[in-house]
Amino acid sequence: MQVKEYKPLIVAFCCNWCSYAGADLAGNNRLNYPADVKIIRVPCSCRVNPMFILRAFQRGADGVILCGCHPGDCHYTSGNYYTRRRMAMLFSMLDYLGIERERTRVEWVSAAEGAKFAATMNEFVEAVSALGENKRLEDLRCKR
Amino acid sequence: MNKKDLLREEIIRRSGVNPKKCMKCGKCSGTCPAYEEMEFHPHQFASMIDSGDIEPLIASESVYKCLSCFACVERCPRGVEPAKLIEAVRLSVIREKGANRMTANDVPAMVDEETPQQLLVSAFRKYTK
Amino acid sequence: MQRIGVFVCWCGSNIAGTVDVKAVAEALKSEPGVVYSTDYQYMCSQAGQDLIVQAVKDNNLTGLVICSCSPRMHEATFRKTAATAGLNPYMVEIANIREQCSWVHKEMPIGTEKAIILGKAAVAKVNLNTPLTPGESPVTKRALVIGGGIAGIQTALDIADAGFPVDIVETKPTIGGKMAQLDKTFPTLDCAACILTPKMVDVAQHEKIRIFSYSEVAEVKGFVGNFDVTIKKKARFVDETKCTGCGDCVDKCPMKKNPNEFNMGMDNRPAIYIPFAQAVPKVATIDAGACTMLKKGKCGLCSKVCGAGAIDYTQKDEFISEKYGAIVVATGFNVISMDKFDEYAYNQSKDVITSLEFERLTNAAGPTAGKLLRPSDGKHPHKIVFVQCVGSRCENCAEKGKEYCSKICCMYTAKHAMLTRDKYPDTDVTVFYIDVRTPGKNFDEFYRRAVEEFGVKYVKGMVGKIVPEGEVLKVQASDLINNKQMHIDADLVVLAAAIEPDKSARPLATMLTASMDTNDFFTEAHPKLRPVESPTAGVFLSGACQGPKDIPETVSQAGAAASKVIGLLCKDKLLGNPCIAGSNELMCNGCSSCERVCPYGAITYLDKEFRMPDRTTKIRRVASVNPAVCQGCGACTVACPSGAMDLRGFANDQIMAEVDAICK
Amino acid sequence: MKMSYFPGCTLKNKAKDLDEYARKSAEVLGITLEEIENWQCCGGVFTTSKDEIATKLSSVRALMDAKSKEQPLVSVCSACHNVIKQTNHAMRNDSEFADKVNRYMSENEPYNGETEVLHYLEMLRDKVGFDSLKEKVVNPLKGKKIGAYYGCLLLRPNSVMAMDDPENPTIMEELIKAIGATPVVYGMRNECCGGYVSVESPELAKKKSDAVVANAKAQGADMIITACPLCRYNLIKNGADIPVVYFTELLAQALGVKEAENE
Repeated sequence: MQVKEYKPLIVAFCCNWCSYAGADLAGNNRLNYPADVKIIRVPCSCRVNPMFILRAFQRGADGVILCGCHPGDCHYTSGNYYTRRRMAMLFSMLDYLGIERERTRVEWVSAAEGAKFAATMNEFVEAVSALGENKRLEDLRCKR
Repeated sequence: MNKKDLLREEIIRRSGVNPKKCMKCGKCSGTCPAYEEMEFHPHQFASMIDSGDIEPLIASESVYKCLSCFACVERCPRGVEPAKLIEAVRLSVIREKGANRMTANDVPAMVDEETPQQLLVSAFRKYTK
Repeated sequence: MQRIGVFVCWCGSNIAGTVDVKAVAEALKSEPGVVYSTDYQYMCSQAGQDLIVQAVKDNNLTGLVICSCSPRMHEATFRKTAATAGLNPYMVEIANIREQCSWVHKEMPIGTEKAIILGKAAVAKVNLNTPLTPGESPVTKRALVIGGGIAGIQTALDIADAGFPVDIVETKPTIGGKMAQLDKTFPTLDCAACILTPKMVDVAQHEKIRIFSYSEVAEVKGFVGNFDVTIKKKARFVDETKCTGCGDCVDKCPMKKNPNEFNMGMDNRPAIYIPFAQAVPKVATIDAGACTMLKKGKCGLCSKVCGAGAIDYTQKDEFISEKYGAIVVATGFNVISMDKFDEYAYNQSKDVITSLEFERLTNAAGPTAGKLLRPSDGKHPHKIVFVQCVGSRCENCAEKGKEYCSKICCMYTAKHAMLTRDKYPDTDVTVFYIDVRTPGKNFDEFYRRAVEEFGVKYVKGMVGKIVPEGEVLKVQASDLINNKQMHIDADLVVLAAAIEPDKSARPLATMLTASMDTNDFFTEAHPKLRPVESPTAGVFLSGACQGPKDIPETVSQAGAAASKVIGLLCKDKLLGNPCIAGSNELMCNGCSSCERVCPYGAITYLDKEFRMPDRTTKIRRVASVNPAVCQGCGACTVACPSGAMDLRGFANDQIMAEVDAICK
Repeated sequence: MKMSYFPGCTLKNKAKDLDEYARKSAEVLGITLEEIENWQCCGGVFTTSKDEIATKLSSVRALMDAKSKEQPLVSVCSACHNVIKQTNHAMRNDSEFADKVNRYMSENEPYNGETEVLHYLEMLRDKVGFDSLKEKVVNPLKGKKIGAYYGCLLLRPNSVMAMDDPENPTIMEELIKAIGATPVVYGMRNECCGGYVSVESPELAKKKSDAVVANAKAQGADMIITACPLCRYNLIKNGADIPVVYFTELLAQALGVKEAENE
């Protein structure tokens, strides 16, 4: 039997103005991070409905990271403050459900922080890999 | 943590004052009524405690000159409360064994016909442990 | 069902080096909706774009997925390509397989696998794309400037010079603001009136500018390009169109003992008054609280002496409605109250004054005709102490002072000290400072001149207590450099009081849905890149309402605000961003959650009539998004508990489809 | 109306007048001051140090006593008032301190600063009202120019004492007006008299006291009133050449309870 190396599945939501640009900068500078990270572009981190994160877990994602502008730098002035509050609530709910705290994360990455983006992704993938597969929230009916 | 840092921590904890908030404007020393009698002045207490340079303060008579009138506390634009720092240093001194500034034997010399009890009580609280 | 074309770009070897582009094109062929898939060396080149246009025509494509570089790079390019091919530009999605794939991964199999997944996500999204059209709204080609100080004056002149009509609303009887009260201006020492009053005259004579003096903004409705504003013209009991400003009424008025606001209350004015000689408009105003005719119906002298018949005791507040395309806030600042700083004895002695009062004392048009005399006894002061940072940089005294640096005090104090020493060399001048902050062109040189050439004594330290005793002010202060306490018997003490935004700013901000910081300064749309715009579209900021500023800074910001306004008013129509929120009225339960989180005030609630299944009608309260105001952040979509609110271009089902595609 | 009353050590000894006139005047104004039983000395100064518990317990006992009677706690002496109010503030706002104290006291019900602490002057202003006080004045002190001397204990720290504007207080000036005299505002009225340092360095205390008296006189006062026995002692001992009296004495005089005493 062939043992397949475990590769976590990571969904990253990035706001268009800071973090998505930060991810682009990481690319421009050829800063490597694992291919397990797949980025979804949203206008603002506050566009991310906690439902999207739950959906990702349900569909088998092992980790979800949400990146936005630094507090005070939001393109829409206050969007990331909403994000911070909403995610604090979601995290406590995930905690309650027994989903490891390390599987979800909010990070502030500016358009100038390509290096931070890459470092954050490396670190996050490592942390999620250490936890192994997400089985608690995965809906096996969705598995193909 | 070395002894110097420990003392600094102790003073900060006891006084409840964060000397880092000081912006070095000198208003405390501008308002202090006991300034002329003090070797180290209120703004120096804030600055020296912050840098951990506390031994000279302990060795100084300045801690006994503070009137605890709280003018510096009231007027500090940054809420640093220098009088509380001075009190914390004074307690470091008088809490040492045998370091009471005043004893009951000193009382008769201090009292006159009109001396209010309040004076003796306050002085004892300030100068003895 | 969409007919999707997938176009995989090599970007030379940039993508093709670590991604097997042919394999990607091949893999995406079998995705739902994909009817055509190809790869090409440079998709953004003319040849590449032609290839796309041709493919759309040949295959009747309805949606495009471009697997290429970042959408931040070429999304606009490919949207134009789509438009050329006759598609809606918003039927294009980009899969970023360069910056976020080929450039960050080294091995071909890994890069290829990820590129395919990113492509699948884009395909899944395009399947749900709908054509979007940006909304259009007309622009009313008129601007409103709120506040008639130097900031408002400059903005109004610049806008009017570009040919657009401008209205200035000023709450005082005259425009001119704080600058009109100043004597000289740093660092060049030209007289404020000499440079300001010509501008005031320009405003008065400009055919494109209307001045609503003694007026306030009462109501603001509408949005960028289409503001409906109600202006309250307060009754001044003088007909502006008749008054010639001759001043006969002012001379005859018997009620002479009212504190003169223009001179900071240091002398008196009659109940009917013209604030100062160069006032614009030069029209008298009756102070209703002081006039016996208005209070008791007795007197009427001003009416009798007025040759123009301009006095009208029956005048009422008047409300004027006008439409504007843009609004500029220029409400300025005031000095804070010194009531809570009585260690400096401001309330105990007339000889402790603020710097603004000092300006009036040295101004030739002021209460002492420019002679520096003590307010208490009219004697010439020989020892003057200046205290800096009074109420500025206060951390623990929110109810007393301000946490910020007021920015202008260091320079005007240096100016006051220098001018005093220049005019009265026998005067001893001491300035107590915490820091001297002089970042500005020729500012530090100016301060050093005050010290080195004019002999102003600068002491690093702070005044702790001032005690008036007899004729002198006993000043007790610290000298930190010499480590001593100073005792000065001063004749006059000048306090550099902190400045704060005008009190009218907060209610105005509420009317405009413009945001403010905790100090009531207006917030800019971006602190670096959009410093003269408010986050609320169509509202611009000029002068000290946005933060403490000196005159040169205020004038440059005023000009910048004007250029932004001109840029807006030049347009006949505003094209919006089509990726905005929209509410499904059938699902909306009228809870207001979205309204509360919207940073732009773009959401309002309407009572709308709905037909029910049983053929009755019912009125329900539903959310309505103003497309001209919404910026498309999506905060409302998450706040909405019923899922009625969605964001076009980033819809719930589109993002979920991407999530699903990635997690497959 | 009944209120709990904490006289303090000095009022029972050197400042008996302060005590007596205070009680009698209060009676005239419809307030009975009930002395706390077995009160203990406040300690004279409030130790700001966070690790001092024992020195604050006497105040806590008095405060608890007043709480059990559901009465405000009134004191006249500035020092007592300062210590009690600061202790009460700490009991209310410093949970760590309150917790330690409550464990030590081991009463059934913990004390968390519920008692209202009033200085006699605050009682006059907020419970009696200077207007109604004025109506009770039978012997207005016309023509007297009086400088109110606040010192430091009455006003500072304002975040705790919250009695008046600490830099421009008016409460004693209002009292002076109410009893028919003319208040003299002078800058030194909220500066220190030298306090307890008069045992450590009498010269310093003399300088401070002299400056206060000189300033009051220069601004036109022919009399100084105070609420603090130590202030009064320092001013007089250092040679004040105008009368320095307790405010309650003048109050009693104006209300006619002092004369009755003399006759």
